Order: sequence, then C-alpha cells, then structure tokens
Amino acid sequence: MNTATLLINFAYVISAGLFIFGLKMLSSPATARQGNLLSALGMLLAIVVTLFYSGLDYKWIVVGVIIGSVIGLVAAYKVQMTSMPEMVALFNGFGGIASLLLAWGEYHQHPELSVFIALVTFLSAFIGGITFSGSMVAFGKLAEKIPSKAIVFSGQHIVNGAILLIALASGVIFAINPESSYAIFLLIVMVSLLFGVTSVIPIGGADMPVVISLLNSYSGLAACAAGFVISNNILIVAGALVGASGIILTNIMCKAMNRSLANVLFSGFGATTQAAGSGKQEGEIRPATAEDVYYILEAADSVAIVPGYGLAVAQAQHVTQELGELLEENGSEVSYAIHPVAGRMPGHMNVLLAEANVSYDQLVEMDDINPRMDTVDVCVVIGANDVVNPAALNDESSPIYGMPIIETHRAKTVIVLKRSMNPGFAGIQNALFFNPNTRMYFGDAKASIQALVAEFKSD
Amino acid sequence: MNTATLLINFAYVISAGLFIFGLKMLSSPATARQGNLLSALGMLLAIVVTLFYSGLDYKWIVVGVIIGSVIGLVAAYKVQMTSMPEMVALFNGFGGIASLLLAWGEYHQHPELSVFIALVTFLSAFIGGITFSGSMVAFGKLAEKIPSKAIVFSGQHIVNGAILLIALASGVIFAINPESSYAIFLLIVMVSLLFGVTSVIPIGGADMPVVISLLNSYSGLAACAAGFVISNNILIVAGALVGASGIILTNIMCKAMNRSLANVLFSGFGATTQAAGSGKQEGEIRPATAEDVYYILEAADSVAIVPGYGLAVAQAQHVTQELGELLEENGSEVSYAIHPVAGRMPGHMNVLLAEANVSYDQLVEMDDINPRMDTVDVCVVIGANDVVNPAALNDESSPIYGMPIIETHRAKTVIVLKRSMNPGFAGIQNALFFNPNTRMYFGDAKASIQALVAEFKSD
Amino acid sequence: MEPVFLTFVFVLTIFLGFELISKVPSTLHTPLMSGANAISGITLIGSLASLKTGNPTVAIILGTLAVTFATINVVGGYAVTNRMLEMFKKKDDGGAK
Amino acid sequence: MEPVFLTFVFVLTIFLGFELISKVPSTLHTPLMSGANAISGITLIGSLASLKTGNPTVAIILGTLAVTFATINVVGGYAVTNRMLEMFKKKDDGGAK
Ligand SMILES: NC(=O)c1ccc[n+]([C@@H]2O[C@H](COP(=O)([O-])OP(=O)(O)OC[C@H]3O[C@@H](n4cnc5c(N)ncnc54)[C@H](OP(=O)(O)O)[C@@H]3O)[C@@H](O)[C@H]2O)c1
Ligand SMILES: NC(=O)c1ccc[n+]([C@@H]2O[C@H](COP(=O)([O-])OP(=O)(O)OC[C@H]3O[C@@H](n4cnc5c(N)ncnc54)[C@H](OP(=O)(O)O)[C@@H]3O)[C@@H](O)[C@H]2O)c1
Repeated sequence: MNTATLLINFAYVISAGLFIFGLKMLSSPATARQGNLLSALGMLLAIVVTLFYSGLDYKWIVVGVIIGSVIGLVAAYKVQMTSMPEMVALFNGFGGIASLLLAWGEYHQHPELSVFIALVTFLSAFIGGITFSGSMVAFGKLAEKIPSKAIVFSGQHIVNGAILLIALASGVIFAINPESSYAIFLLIVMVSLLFGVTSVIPIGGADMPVVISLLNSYSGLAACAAGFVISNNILIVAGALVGASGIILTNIMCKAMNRSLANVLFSGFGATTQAAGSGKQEGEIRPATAEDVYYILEAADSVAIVPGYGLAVAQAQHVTQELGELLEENGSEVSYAIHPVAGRMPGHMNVLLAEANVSYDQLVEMDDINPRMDTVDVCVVIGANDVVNPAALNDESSPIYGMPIIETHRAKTVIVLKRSMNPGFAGIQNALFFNPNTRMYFGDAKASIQALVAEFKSD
Repeated sequence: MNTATLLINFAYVISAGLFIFGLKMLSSPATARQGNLLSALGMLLAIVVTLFYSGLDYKWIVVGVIIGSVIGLVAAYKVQMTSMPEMVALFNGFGGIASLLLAWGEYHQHPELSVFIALVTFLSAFIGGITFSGSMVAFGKLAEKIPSKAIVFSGQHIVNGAILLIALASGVIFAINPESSYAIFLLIVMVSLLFGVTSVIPIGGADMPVVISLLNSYSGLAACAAGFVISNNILIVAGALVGASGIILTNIMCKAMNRSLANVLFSGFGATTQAAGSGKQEGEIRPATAEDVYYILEAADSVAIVPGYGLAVAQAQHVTQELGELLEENGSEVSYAIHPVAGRMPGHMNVLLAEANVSYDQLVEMDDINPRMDTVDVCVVIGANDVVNPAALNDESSPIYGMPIIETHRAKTVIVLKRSMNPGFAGIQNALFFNPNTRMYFGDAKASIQALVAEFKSD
Repeated sequence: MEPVFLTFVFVLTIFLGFELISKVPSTLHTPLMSGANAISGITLIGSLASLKTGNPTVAIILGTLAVTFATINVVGGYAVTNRMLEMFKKKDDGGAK
Repeated sequence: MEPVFLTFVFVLTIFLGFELISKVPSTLHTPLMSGANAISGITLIGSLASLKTGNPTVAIILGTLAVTFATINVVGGYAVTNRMLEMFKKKDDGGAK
C-alpha cells in the first residue's frame, strides 16, 4: 500500500462527505441546487484522484469518458421535462450495466477469488444485470416503445421463480469454485438480463415509477457489491446512499397508492384492472365549451387547480400558470392541489409547476386541501384522473380502493379537462365525470386552457 | 486473521446497529427506555463476543468486571435524582481514564509504533487524561467538595496555553520516535491530567453542565482514538456517536444561555460577575406568608409554575406535583413552564417532574408560555432565579444579557420561593424580586410548599 | 479483516442514508431520484481504476464499456438534476417578483 | 489501508450521530447525556481484548484498572439512565390515570 494509494483513498473520504452534504442540502428547495452541485463536486474529486493511480490505460479512459459525457450531456439537455421518468430509467440502467461490466472485467483478469469475493462478484453482476434490462423495459414502457400495459401470461410466477432459482444456483456454484466457472459466470450474466425483462414486463406502465425507484435502489446495491469486489469504500458509501434513497422513495409511493410493494411487483395490476373497470359507464356526462367554463370561472371566489399526468403530456404547465394569474387578477383565490402520486414520478407536478414559475405558497398538499374542499367554488382538474377518482373512497371492489385522493367531488363545481372518456393509467372508469356538479371540457389540455386564456383576455 | 476474529468483528457490526437503534429510539419518551435497553444489549453483545478472543487473561478480567459492576450498580441505584449531573461527570471521567490506560497498556507492550498509530496513541492518552481530571474537578464543584466558584488568577490563559503547548510538543516528539520515548509518554499523561484540572478550575459551577457535556464528547473522542490504536471499529463507532452527541448538547446549552462556547470556557464567568452584580440591591421587597400566598393562589384562574435549580436542591418535585393537583381541584388551570437550562443539566426539570408523575401535557416550553404570559394570573417561581431574570432582556451590562428567559415579570402576580436574597448560579441580583407585583415567599422550597399544601387541605 | 471494515461502512451508510433521505420533502422527490441516480454512477471510479495498461483485450473492452456507461449515468444524471433544480430556483425569484 | 477504512467509519458515524442526536427532544436531554456517557465506556471492549495471558505486570495492572473503570462507566451509566427513563415511563401511566 503506497502513499499515493493512501492519499487517493483519503480523498475518497472527502468525496463521501460531499455526497452526504449534498443529500442533506436536498432537504430544502432553497439549497437543493447547491446540494446537487456539491454532490457533483464530490464525484469529480473522486474521478480526478482516481486518475492518479499508476498504470492506468488513459487512452481507453479518455475514449470512454468523452463518449459517455457527450451522450450524457446531450440526453440531459434535450430531454423534455415531461420525459424525466424515462430519462432516469435509462441512466439508471447504464449504471447497472457498468457494475456488471466492472465485476466481469475484474473476474476476467483475476479468476482466483475467495468465496466472499466470488459472492459479491456474483451479486454485482446479477443485480447490475437485472437493473440494466429491467430499466430498459421500464424505459420502453414509459416511452411507449413497447406496450405499457402489464403483459401477463399464466405460469408467469413459476417461470420467474425458476429463473431466479437457476441464477441463485449458478451463484452458489460460482462462489464455490470461481476459477473454473467462466461459463457459469456468462450464464449468470444472461440469466440476470433475462430476469430483469421477465420481472418487469408483467408490471403495468402506471407502476413504472415504483419500479424505476426500486431499480434505482438496485443500481446502488450493485455499486455496493462492486465496491466489495474491489475493496473500495467510496463505491460502498455512494451505493448504499442510493440504495437507501431508492427504498424510501419506493415505500413512499406504495403508501401513497395504498398498495404493498408485493402487490405492485406481482399482481399484474394494469392488466387485470383494465378488464374490471371497462363496463362501468353509468349516468350522463355534461360537456362544456370554453365559453361555459369561462363564465363558471369568472364567477368563482376560490379555485383549486388539480394537475395530473395529462398536464405533463400536454405540456400545459405554462398556460396553466398564465390561467392562474388571470384568475387571480379577476379576484379569485387560486391554489394548486398536488396529489403525491399525480403524474408519473413522486413530485412530478412540483417540478412542472416550478418550471412554469408557479410560486411555492400556492401549492397545497392533499391533506391540507381535503378538509376545506367543501368551501372551494371550482376545482379545475387538468389531466388528472385516478388521483381524483372517488371509487378509491367508496368502491371496495375497485383496484385503487383505499388510495387517498383529492376529493374534488366535494367541491361546488368540478371542471375536468381531458381529451376523451378514456381511463387513466389505473385503467378504470371515474364516477366523478358523471357527477351532476361536474362539467367535462374535452380537448388537449394545452389547447383547452389556451382557449380559456383567450376568453379572459378578450374580456 | 482467523475465523474467530472475523466472527467477533461481524458481531461488532450488530452491536453498532444496536447502539444506533438505541439512539434512534431516544427521540421519543415512549420508546426511550427500550432504546436504552437496546443500547445496553449492544454493549453486552460486544463484551460477550470479545471474551472469545483467544489467550485472554480471564482472572484479571473477572476481577475488573466484578469490581466495576458492583461500584457502578451501587452508585447508579444510590444516587439521588438531583445529583445526576455529578454522577454523569464521575462516570464520564472513568471512561476517559480507561482510554488513557488502554493506550498506555498497548504502548507498554508494543512500543514500536508507526507514526499514525503513535499519533492516535498520544490522542487517546491525552484526551482521556483531560477527560478524567476535568470530570473529577467538575464532579467536585457540583458536589461542592471544592469551591464551585470560578477560580481565576492572572496569567491563567498563558499558563494553560503553555501547558497545552508542552503537551502538543511532547505529542510530536512521541509520534516521531515512540520506541525510545517512554518518559515522554509519562510526561504526556501527567500534563494531560494537569491540563484537565487547570482548564476546568477557572470555570464557574453554573457552567459545569456545559463542561460535562463537552467532556462527554471528549470521552467519546478518546474512545475513538483508542479504536484507531487497536484498529477496532466498534470503539470508533461508539466513540463517534458519543462525540457527536456531546457536541450537540454543548451547543444547545450555549445557545440557550446566549453565550459562545469560548465564553463559557475562558471567561471565568462565575468569578467576575459575582462582583459585577453584588451592589445592585434596589427597591423594596414584599415578603409573604404561607397564608398570603394561599389566598393569592386560591383566587387565581391560571397558574404557571416555573421550577429551577432550587426545586432540585430542595427535592420539592413531589410536593410541587401535589400542589399542582390541589390547584387544579380548586379550578385553576395549571401549567409548568420549563426553561431549557433551568437546573443544572439540559432537561433536568423534565426528569424531576417526570419522577413526580407530572403529566406531559402540563409541561410548556419557554417559547410557548412567553407570548401568553400577560394572561397568566400567578407565576409561582420555585427555586428559579437566572432563568427568570429580566436583566437578560433589558440590562446590556448584565453578564446574562441576551439569554432568553421565562418572562414571569409580565404575569399579573409573581410568587418567588427561595431561601434568601442570595443570587443564583450566575451570581447576579434579580430585579424581578423588587417588582411591585412580586411577593417573596422565603424558606426551603419543600417546606414552603408543604405549608401551602396544608393550607389548601385544612380548607 | 477487510470484509468487516467494508461491512461496517455499508451498514453505517445505510442508516445514514435513511436519516438523510427521509428529510427530503415530497416536492423534491423527482430531483432526489435523479440525483441519487447520478450518484449510483459511482461505479465509474471502480471502472477507471480497473482500466490498466497491459490488460487483455477482453478486459479492455469490458472496462471501456463500463467507463462509457458509467459516465453517461454520472454526467447525464447530474446535468438533468441541475436542470430541474434550476427551475426550482427560478421559481423562488419568480415568487418574489 | 486500515487507517483509511477507520477514517471512513469515523466520518460516517459522526454524520450519523449528528442526524440521530438532533432528533432527541429537550425533554430527554439528561437521559441522552447519561446514555451517551454509558456508550463511551466502549473502551471496555478494547481493554478486555488487551488483557492477555503472559502480559508483563505493568500491562496487567494497567489493563485491570482500565477494565474496572470502563465497567463502572458502562454498568453505572446504563443503570442510571434506565432509572431515569423508568420514571418517564411511569409518568405516562400516571398521565393516563
Ligand atoms: N406520481 C407517481 O409517483 C406515480 C407512481 C406510480 C404510479 N402512479 C400512478 O399514476 C397515476 C397518476 O394519476 P393522474 O390522475 O395524475 O393521471 P392518470 O390517472 O393517469 O390520468 C391522466 C389523464 O390525463 C388525460 N390526458 C392525457 N393526455 C392529455 C392531454 N394531452 N390533455 C388533456 N388530458 C390528457 C387522460 O385522459 P384522456 O386520455 O381522456 O385525455 C387521463 O385520464 C395514478 O394511478 C398513480 O397511482 C403515479
Ligand atoms: N440546565 C442546564 O443545562 C444549565 C447548563 C449550564 C448552566 N446553567 C445555568 O444554571 C442556571 C439555572 O437557572 P435557575 O433559575 O434554574 O437556577 P439559579 O439561577 O441557579 O437559581 C437557583 C435559585 O434557587 C434557590 N434555592 C436554592 N436552594 C433552594 C431551596 N432548598 N429552596 C428554595 N430555593 C432554593 C437559590 O436561592 P436561595 O439561595 O436564596 O434559596 C437560587 O437563587 C442558569 O444560570 C443557567 O445558565 C444551566
């Protein structure tokens, strides 16, 4: 252990500290950005000091880093804010495959491993592989490159169980005798990639955020395992932080949907419920024109805007903000009621509205708006569906029964902006749309709101 | 590194987890006790697995453990709740000396140390020594075995600086050439013990809790250093937890007194202020008898009881609770206003009132009672002085100026229970006692309250 | 002894991670997710250190791929998180106007 | 490499300690102080491990003293903390009556 190595590793301690401070500063919007920069600084420091290891093959390092940076930067600056979930899934998958490749490369060069090291090598490759292929499937579903519905077939759990069993058995064989198990290792790589696909395919698109968060946690754990392989603390610290973060977010999302993680992963949610909810069209709907809606809003003292996934699809955040300002000028009290799982990622709506410069104090959480819902004159539901579905409260047979919702049906008037009577991502009908005090304002959210804004301005 | 050692060290990981869980559970009164037991379990586990190291000299281990356990248990169960601060100081000192002895023993047997190990050996001995002698002085001051006032002499800071310099110089010499520096090591031990005394002696008794908390932090750091000496993670984890805890508590106390740590440690607070405040007797005082006080209380709708150090001295917590119940039966609304640094330790009053079964919801924090102080009919100040001294608000020359206080002087009537006109631990007069709406009810707090209780009962 | 040390680091960080993350408000959950994602590209460090001169061809290929993928994760992750958080900042100013 | 590992453990625990302790309410500060004090008796572990057969007399004396003092700290500290917290528990019941 020479001095250079020692110094490099002490620098890693500082990197770890920067990651930790970065996460600490994420606890407030005011410091979050510096927090992220601090964390990036920690990463930069770790990268730079690592380059001081002797005997590195700089040629290939430069190639890899340049290609990676260009792709990463272009992707990061070209992505629409509405496509964040896909982007995170994609990046996440790349982190996973890197752990797999690292473990593979180490094993390729030093096949004579102790049982412990063989075990963590196996874990690094296996978890990394699942993370990669699972994330790719999640990406495909979210970007609608593959069908986003849950794809289920009978015996699925048995097949998945068998694959997992093969993987674990191969892991044991590999750990016992790594030196002569190159073929087994390749099998592990294949099986892990396969398992990532078969375990994510049966999960519906609506549940992808949970899956991504879980895979995020996995990619952290894969990095941890890689850290054990090469005895590197910084990999372990960073990986464990990510692992913890992913688990907590997964848990928060499951709670907000009132479902267990097992239910999300194994129930084929999107597939079965599509069928269950399809026949339930009851009552009459009351469509409204831009002019109708204008008169309703014009007379309202208090307006609550409830955004959902449709706002993101239509990219209507900016016009929504404009509408909000016009309503305020008109003397209404305007608030934005944010459901914790509206959209497709936790905090999704917050990001979009922040982008559109909606000020903080106007954002209201579900638990704060519900008690005073009776006093709200008009709820404007913009592309939200499941998160305002009263079936969650009163229909025990509904798949979303028990999920807390924003109780817009208790407001005096509800205006729903959506393009059709199609269901949301849970795939079920919404009785709210048939309520006597609900008006349906059909059309793309952005176009619809632009029409409203025009009405207010022409006035 | 044999398997036994490996297993022992893995067990330490579990111990560390138990310590952490234990501290987590201390964040709520409901789980605090189990938390402490969990932490103790972690310690027990660590001790038991350690006994599996081969080649231990069990004879002497048994001797040490038995003697230590007996002394520890007897002390723990005989101590009065009011003497907690002394007890903590004493135990704390013992932890410090153990770190010193451990480092010494290791060095005695293996004098050929690397620079790094020599450095941490020095730190372990030095911090351990300061912790021990400093804690003993703190114990002496609190138990009034030595004068509790700040003992200052001119040139004190220079003397202390010189001692510190000698210690650090010896440390450097020792680290460079530990093998032939046994004499230097002994010098370090001596100097550290001396430094503990000379640095705590000039601090007044009122500031001892801060000192104890700081020394608590030191004892943790000494254990950390010892952990580096013998490459033992569990010492580092436990020591660092204690180190962090001590620093945070110290900080909280300093903030509550509106003083910097440097001011606490170096200003000779208790000594100078005694002089400053002594001549300020102004106005007239209005003594009251038990009967007078009874009539005042009898007519009060709302009563706030403000306990202080005198409550602890008089052990009046139980009668206070009784008085509180009688007042409630009499139709008054009773609350206990707790100042964060009332008494001699953070949370001191909470412990005493908890002992006397005062229920939680009656305890009010300073920041909650002050805004509604004008509506309080009677404040009963039981053995509190500095924490209700209005000089902290309006006398810029006062040494306690700027410290937040419970503003009893704004209540309609104030009744002060104390034995004399003597100042509290800050050593300054209190204008509250001369206020027109203040009545002084002289006597030992316990006896005084018993008399009141008798009045209420005879009624 | 190394496995023990590494395990200690792992366990402590898990605890620390839980404490830190549970303080992040729901408003910031999307940036948290993508920021954490960027950190998970830490594998880059290991991949860099493993790309030594004189490695066999297979190891070079594996290593270069690992570096490339991990870099995408790191660079893309931090950049996209920064983009998001910038908006949060703008919003603060916007709120003040 | 050991110093690096130990430093990692130290730094992580300091961070973790700050997170954990800052959550303890002021009501429980006295028990926290004495509970933390008990934990600082952890030196006992090191003292036990150093008391080997065949040690020179001086080392035996130092070791036995270290064990004794550390045991007082551990046993006394936990016992006294438990005594205090027991009262807090009693109080809860008392509050309910
Ligand atoms: N946020 C998270 O973290 C998270 C995590 C996991 C799962 N989920 C799930 O995602 C769902 C979120 O609920 P949500 O209410 O926000 O969304 P939703 O239930 O998926 O409904 C979105 C609605 O927006 C409408 N829409 C789509 N494009 C539109 C456009 N261009 N203009 C106007 N309307 C448009 C759609 O109706 P039309 O097609 O008729 O226009 C659809 O009904 C919940 O089921 C939740 O459990 C969220
Ligand atoms: N709690 C902490 O963590 C902490 C830490 C550091 C410093 N301190 C310092 O400690 C002080 C605490 O303030 P405090 O108001 O609680 O106490 P204090 O200012 O020390 O006053 C205590 C009063 O109690 C009276 N007293 C003593 N024995 C009594 C008895 N048997 N019966 C009735 N009265 C008796 C004394 O007056 P007589 O002699 O006339 O009876 C004395 O004036 C502050 O200066 C604070 O800064 C506290």
